[in-house]
Amino acid sequence: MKIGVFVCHCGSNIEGTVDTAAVAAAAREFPGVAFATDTMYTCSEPGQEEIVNAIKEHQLDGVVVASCTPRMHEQTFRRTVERAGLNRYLFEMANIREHVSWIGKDREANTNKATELVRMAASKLLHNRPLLSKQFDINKRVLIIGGGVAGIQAALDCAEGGLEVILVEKTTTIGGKMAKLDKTFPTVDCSCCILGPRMVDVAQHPNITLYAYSEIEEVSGYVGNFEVKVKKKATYVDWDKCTGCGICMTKCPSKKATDFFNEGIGKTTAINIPFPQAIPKKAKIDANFCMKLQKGKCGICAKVCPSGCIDFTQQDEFVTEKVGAIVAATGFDLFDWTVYGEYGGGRYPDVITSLQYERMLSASGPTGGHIKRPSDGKEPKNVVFIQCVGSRDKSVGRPYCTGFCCMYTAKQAILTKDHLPEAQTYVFYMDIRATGKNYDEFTRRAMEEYNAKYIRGRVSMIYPKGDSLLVRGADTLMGTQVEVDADLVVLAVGADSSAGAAGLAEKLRISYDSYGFYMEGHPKLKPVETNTAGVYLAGCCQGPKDIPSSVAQGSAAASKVLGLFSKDKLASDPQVSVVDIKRCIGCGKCIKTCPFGAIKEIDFRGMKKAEVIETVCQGCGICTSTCPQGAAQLQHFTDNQILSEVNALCQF
Amino acid sequence: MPVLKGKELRIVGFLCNWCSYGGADTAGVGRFNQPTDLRIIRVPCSGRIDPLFIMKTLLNGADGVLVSGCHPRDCHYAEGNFYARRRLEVLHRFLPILGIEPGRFEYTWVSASEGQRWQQVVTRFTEQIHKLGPAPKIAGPAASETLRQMEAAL
Amino acid sequence: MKYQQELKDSIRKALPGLDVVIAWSAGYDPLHATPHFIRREEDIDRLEIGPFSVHNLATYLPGLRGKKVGIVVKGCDSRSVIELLQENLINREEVTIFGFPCTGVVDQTKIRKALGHTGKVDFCQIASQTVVIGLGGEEHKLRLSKVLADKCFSCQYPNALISDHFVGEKISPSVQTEGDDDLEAFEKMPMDERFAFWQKEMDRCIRCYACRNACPMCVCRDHCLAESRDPHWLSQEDSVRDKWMFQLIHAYHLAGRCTECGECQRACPMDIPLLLLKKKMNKEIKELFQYEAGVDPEATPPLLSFKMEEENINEREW
Amino acid sequence: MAKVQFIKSADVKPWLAELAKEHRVFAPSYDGEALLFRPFDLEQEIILDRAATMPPKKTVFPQSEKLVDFTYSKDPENLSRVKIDARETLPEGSTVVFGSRPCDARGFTMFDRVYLSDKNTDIYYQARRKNTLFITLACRTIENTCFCNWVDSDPCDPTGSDVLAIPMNDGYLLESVSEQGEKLLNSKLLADGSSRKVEADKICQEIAGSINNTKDLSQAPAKLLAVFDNMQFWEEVSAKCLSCGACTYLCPSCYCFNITDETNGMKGKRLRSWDNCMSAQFTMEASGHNPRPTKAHRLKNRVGHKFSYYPTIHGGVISCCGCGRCIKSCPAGIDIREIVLKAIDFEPAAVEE
Amino acid sequence: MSVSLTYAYYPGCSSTGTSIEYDMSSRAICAALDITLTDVPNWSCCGSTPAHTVDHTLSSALSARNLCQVASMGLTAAVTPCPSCLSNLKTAQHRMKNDSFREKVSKLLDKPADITVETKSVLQILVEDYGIEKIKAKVTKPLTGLIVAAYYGCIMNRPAEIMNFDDREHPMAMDNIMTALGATVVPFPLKVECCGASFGIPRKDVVMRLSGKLLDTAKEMGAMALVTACPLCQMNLDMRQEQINSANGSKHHMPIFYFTQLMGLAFGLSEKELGIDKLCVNPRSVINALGMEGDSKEKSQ
Repeated sequence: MKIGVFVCHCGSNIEGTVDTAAVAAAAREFPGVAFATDTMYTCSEPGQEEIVNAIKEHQLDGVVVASCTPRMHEQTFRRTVERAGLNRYLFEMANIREHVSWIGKDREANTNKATELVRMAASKLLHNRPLLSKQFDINKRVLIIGGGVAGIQAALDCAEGGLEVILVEKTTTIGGKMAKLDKTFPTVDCSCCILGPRMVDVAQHPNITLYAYSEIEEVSGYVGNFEVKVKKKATYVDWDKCTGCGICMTKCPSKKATDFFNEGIGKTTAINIPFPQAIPKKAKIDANFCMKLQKGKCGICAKVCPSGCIDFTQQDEFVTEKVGAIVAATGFDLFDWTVYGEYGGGRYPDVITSLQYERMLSASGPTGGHIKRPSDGKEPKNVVFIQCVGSRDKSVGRPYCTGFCCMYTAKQAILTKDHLPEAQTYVFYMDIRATGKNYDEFTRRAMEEYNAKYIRGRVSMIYPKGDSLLVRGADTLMGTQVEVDADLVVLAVGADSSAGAAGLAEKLRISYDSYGFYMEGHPKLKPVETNTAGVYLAGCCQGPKDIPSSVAQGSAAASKVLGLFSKDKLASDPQVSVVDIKRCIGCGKCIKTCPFGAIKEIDFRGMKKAEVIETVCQGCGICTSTCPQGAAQLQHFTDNQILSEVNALCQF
Repeated sequence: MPVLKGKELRIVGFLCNWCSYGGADTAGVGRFNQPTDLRIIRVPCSGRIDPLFIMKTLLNGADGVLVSGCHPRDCHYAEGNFYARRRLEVLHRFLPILGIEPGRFEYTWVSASEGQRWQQVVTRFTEQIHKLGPAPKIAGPAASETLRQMEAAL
Repeated sequence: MKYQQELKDSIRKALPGLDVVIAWSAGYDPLHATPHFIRREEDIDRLEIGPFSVHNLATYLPGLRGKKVGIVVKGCDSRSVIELLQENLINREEVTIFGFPCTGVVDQTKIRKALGHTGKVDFCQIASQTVVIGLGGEEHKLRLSKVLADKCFSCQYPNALISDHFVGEKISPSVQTEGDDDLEAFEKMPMDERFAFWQKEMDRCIRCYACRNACPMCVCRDHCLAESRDPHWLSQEDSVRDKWMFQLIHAYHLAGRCTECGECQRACPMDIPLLLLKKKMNKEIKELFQYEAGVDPEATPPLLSFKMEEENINEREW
Repeated sequence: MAKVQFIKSADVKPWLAELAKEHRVFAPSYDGEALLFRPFDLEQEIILDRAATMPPKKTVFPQSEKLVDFTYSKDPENLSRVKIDARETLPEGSTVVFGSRPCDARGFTMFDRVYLSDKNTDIYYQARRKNTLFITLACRTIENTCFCNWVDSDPCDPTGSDVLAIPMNDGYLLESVSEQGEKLLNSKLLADGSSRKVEADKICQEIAGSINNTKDLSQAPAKLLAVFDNMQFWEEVSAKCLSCGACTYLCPSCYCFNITDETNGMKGKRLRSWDNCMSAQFTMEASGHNPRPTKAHRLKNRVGHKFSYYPTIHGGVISCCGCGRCIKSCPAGIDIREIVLKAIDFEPAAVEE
Repeated sequence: MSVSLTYAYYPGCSSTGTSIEYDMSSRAICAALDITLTDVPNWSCCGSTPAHTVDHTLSSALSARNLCQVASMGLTAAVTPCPSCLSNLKTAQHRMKNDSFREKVSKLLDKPADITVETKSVLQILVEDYGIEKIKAKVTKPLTGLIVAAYYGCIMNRPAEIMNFDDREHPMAMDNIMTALGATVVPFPLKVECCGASFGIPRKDVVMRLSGKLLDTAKEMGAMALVTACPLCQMNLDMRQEQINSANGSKHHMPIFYFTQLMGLAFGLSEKELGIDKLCVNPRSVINALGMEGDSKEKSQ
């Protein structure tokens, strides 16, 4: 093999602490190396041209680039060598930036280390073989998990693009958090009025199949050919017959059911449609509160239902859908703020969350749009908003900024004044983060036109004092302690990853950060992809974000899916395992350990042998490390390839 | 290729591509200074790391071997690190019978976001290996070695 | 051996339906037995079982797939049969298992050590707990317990765990503790001495691979990594590194599969204490996974499975 | 006329120490539980009353030896132009093996006919062979596995040795066999032994009388050829074979080898290492085809080669020296004598009436 | 199943003086509950106020000395009534997790510092090891009608990662005990606020303000008495109550009990052995209201 080695300066990123010329000079002495040089920016257009030219001029049949991490540019350079007529797998990278120049300052040690990394790469390359991918068919249907605004946007865009969409929503209605909001910032227009029509579009779109009150049970397969098992949870109402008339709700005698949609502000009936604009507008029985299901007595809803759709015997149902791509848009949940003992830990009824306040502000909410104290129903005079509850707070394990609380707090301060012109609002804040279009202007308006008193500091304690609550905090600008008598305290509670996010991630085989937010493929360049091909992200499941960003990401995910499906066939990754049929003794250990069921037993001239199903194999290599005689070999990471790296490093 | 005399020991890392290699990248992006001894071999998954690679590396004279994969339940391939955990734990407990300090081999889990953790792991492991010093080396080919010694004596 | 005749009768009855029955017969001198392949009626008479029936005959089973094979097993051998069944390397319906209660087998190395050498043994009589050996005209008396294999002292399975025909009365596991625990003693040695120990021991390895070929669980046989170039794990050099590495490959590939039958060490013409490595591996496997190989044909070896939460693996403090 | 000297038992080690000043000296001593020819060491006990686990084969034919060192070097002007510099690594220095048995020493004569023939000379073998001297000890104890008398030898056979030592009650009578051997017998520790020659001859006769009955193997070459195609015969005799290499590697007359190259970076070496015909790889062809696919084929080759094919082309000399190690060390207790006799006695089933 | 609980008992300096009633009542109720307290032999200061502000190593060494004493008793757990002592013992243990720090301490002690002993407060063993249910079962004279506010002070639960007991902002341990005794517990929002602590000497005004607020709030919440678990808190609220009244113009007459005293009363122990007479603000009216007329001996006094 004739290897070309290109050692990148990356401007001064590498050259600053690595003598790249010395690395290239040392590389010339390595086996197989026929050409070695250092270049300023290997990934740039001229840098890539240099590789192409060198391949042609020196008849190179393998290339090593020593530069940044392969997670950054491996694909780039593979395409480069392909342009020059080489197979893309006859290429190796040595990571001398992230793993060398950026983490050490000793130029001698760095140069030595970089040289060894190049030596390892070249040694491995000597064992590389050209690999060719196979083509396979795609199932051009997409599964979208989560019917919040991001999922709705992704579903509509995909459906408009002509794809069949399966939309799975955990609760009985789509709309997500946005449907619960009264108004949106910074335009203060009605949340439900802008979201409602999109929800109706989902219901009516011929390309969209909606499974509400359903969850993902199991995911198997691979990009282009996923198989998804969906659990349709029992609602005890036959939705094919339910017309959403709501008569059952008016007659249901069990009126103490938890009102999830209204965030527990008020109660609802055991059989219930969460809100008038719900999509689908279907009733569901909350089994925990239904007298019939709990005690076997009642059944009034069944008697009054004009379409006879009540079915107390209904069971969970499973459907299997075949799709080619999956978009996760599972949103967020509010942080459990009751860990803040100093704010009463949930003991004071007049300390509520921002989302509860939204429901209170909403004309369709439980108070009919009137601001009333939960404790006594009185209108509050002094309303205190506390920001960063469960955001930017290491002590509760949430060091990140949720990002949208500053804005909705300003909005709520404004709305408070709209509802109760006599009221005085106070906002305890750490910093104002208003970085969107028209955002800062909006917070200014809250302060200047709506006279919200912004106090920079955290609240250390809330405690009841007579009829009201005493809010004690610091005013860090004044350098004093402040105490405010509050009638109502609204906590701007930060966003947490959605409950169950981790479980779903495991099913989807995607990774998540320590808070449960899904990891994107690359923080800059692959914001909606995941590291699992064919699985994309939209909305807050990837990290807290406001409505426009969620919508944008929904569209972005849809465009990724449409792009993926624009081809008729996909190429399989040839980095799969291959069984050497001569060496295989048919013991089946690989079959037993493969997480993907990608290895099957075959009969070869009367002998049992293992065979890899290329399109199912994901290239993890567990079979290779399991096979005792080394018959199963993961291509591009064979025993000999890894051993050659070991030997390049350690043979004293 | 020799280690930098007096400065470095030979430490080899086997890292899964998805989490730990990314974590090492993240450490690089964060400019988290680390000792320079470690040489990283990238593999797709910790499940790909046959414990025999580690034995081979140690027998070839490495002073330390560090393996890192995704945190349990976070494996890109769902189960790879679960297999790895069992196999590597067995190896870790087996090494002392060979007269190899178990501390010359450690395995851990570092995610792609844990740059700082990676820095700590590398620093701590490198310190641990330096504390242990160079690994005992196996003498060369047996018979010929004996002969060579005898020739030298003659 | 008490039940020898009963066993012969049992085999005689079954032989017509079998291609071959593997047992033992007398070996080249009074101190040795040898595997005995019974194909014809007249072969049965030469069958002998007793303290020299050391060979684990299960080793031959995978090579005889497709044939109807009878096999006589000691308790320990039966664990290898179970392990092979578990790994689908033999078919249960092709194998007829003859079990008998085993009271222990001798360790030739121990006899040799006790007598200096055993080149010219004229006769050997074993009566209850005494072994009388005639050597070059002289008579030597040895306590049986001094020459029994180590594995027999701690044997928990003296009766075949699986059998189609069992002759004689089942006996209970021995509770003797006379065998010395070499592993425990070894683990008290300082690290550098252990390292030096293996260098010295492995130095005399001649790479004959008797250890591997005698091992019933070394099922790769002709495709072993030891002689392969792709993958190329070992060179053919006579170096401790390569020879030792092979033993590590062997030990690791047996992790959770080894039944400690000791054939590796017995087969080694250079008397390298190879079983020590396997004992250590088994000890750790047992501690980690409460697993013992060759007991349950339905079990999965621990390294081919996992639990999301491992009870005994503390997440590394790293 | 051969030189005859006598050495007292107590003087053996000092004498070897003297020899060790000029030669590498190997003598049998224990390594673990194995009795091996190990570099002589005054501290180490030398064991002479029993046969060694392994013959001194490695001294002339190492388990693996480096044939060639090679280095690649590149033309700095054109890196794809690579030069290979290869260097033969011939062994140097002389060796004395003390305490080998007549069968051990005689084993090398089987090598000689192959590696030092008129047609071919193996320079590596030659270099060691001519510089390795054997002080061979006649056997006083005949073991159960011994059968040197079957293969035209005896416990006092000096063939292949340089000095023959006859064990006496108080020491050893040392008789030079070769000229080189004679030179070893000049130490002051030795006394003239001619007076004890008669006594020694008597001992030799006694030994010869105590040996097991001999068998006539003259029919073996032809009889083994006769059963060549009888696979059932070979399958039955090889049934218990485990296909390991213990028999061949411990055999003083097995001389097969394999050659492999090992490269690391720009340097490499060519190795010659023992190979054995019991292994499936032995005749494995690059295509994957194996002309000796089963252990029956392979054992047939081992027995056939020693007792039929080799004698056929080497004037009837059986390529087995009767040391019996293959019997003693076989993990499955295969007895090569039994197989040869079985072949000789084999009567093909009558085909016609 | 009943397992007898045995602890090394570390009284702390104040137990021999200002808070002797806390010590007495703690011993009394533990005896009543079959909890064995064995005094740490030859115990010394925990390294509190004087030492821990000037020298961490010295302060820790003082604590470590006592912990070594505990270890030498062959016991694995030590208990102290005083949260300040506990805080010092635990802080020392926390610091000694650092090897080099521990070496320094060991050097001062001339022997290796113990790191195995577990340290807990009396309150903690009662709720965690003994159990509320079992306490409830021991009540013979329920405190029905008594309305109390439970005041924990600022260091009983904090810093949470060192003290590792109950909720750092809203502890309930004493509340639960009081409820179990039959008393009514009012929500007391300032239960972990500072009483002013050692400022009683250099900055009395601070104590007047902070402790005054505690008394004000307790009264406002409807409490008849405050119950505490800390000698210093108790002292500020009880001994200085008149000073607070005169400084703030308030007219509090609020008994400040140790929770152990109330437990003792509910278990039917004598006021004498609980040191009720050692309290500054006379609790007589409150106790009388419970229908407990007090010890006959005391009556005659």
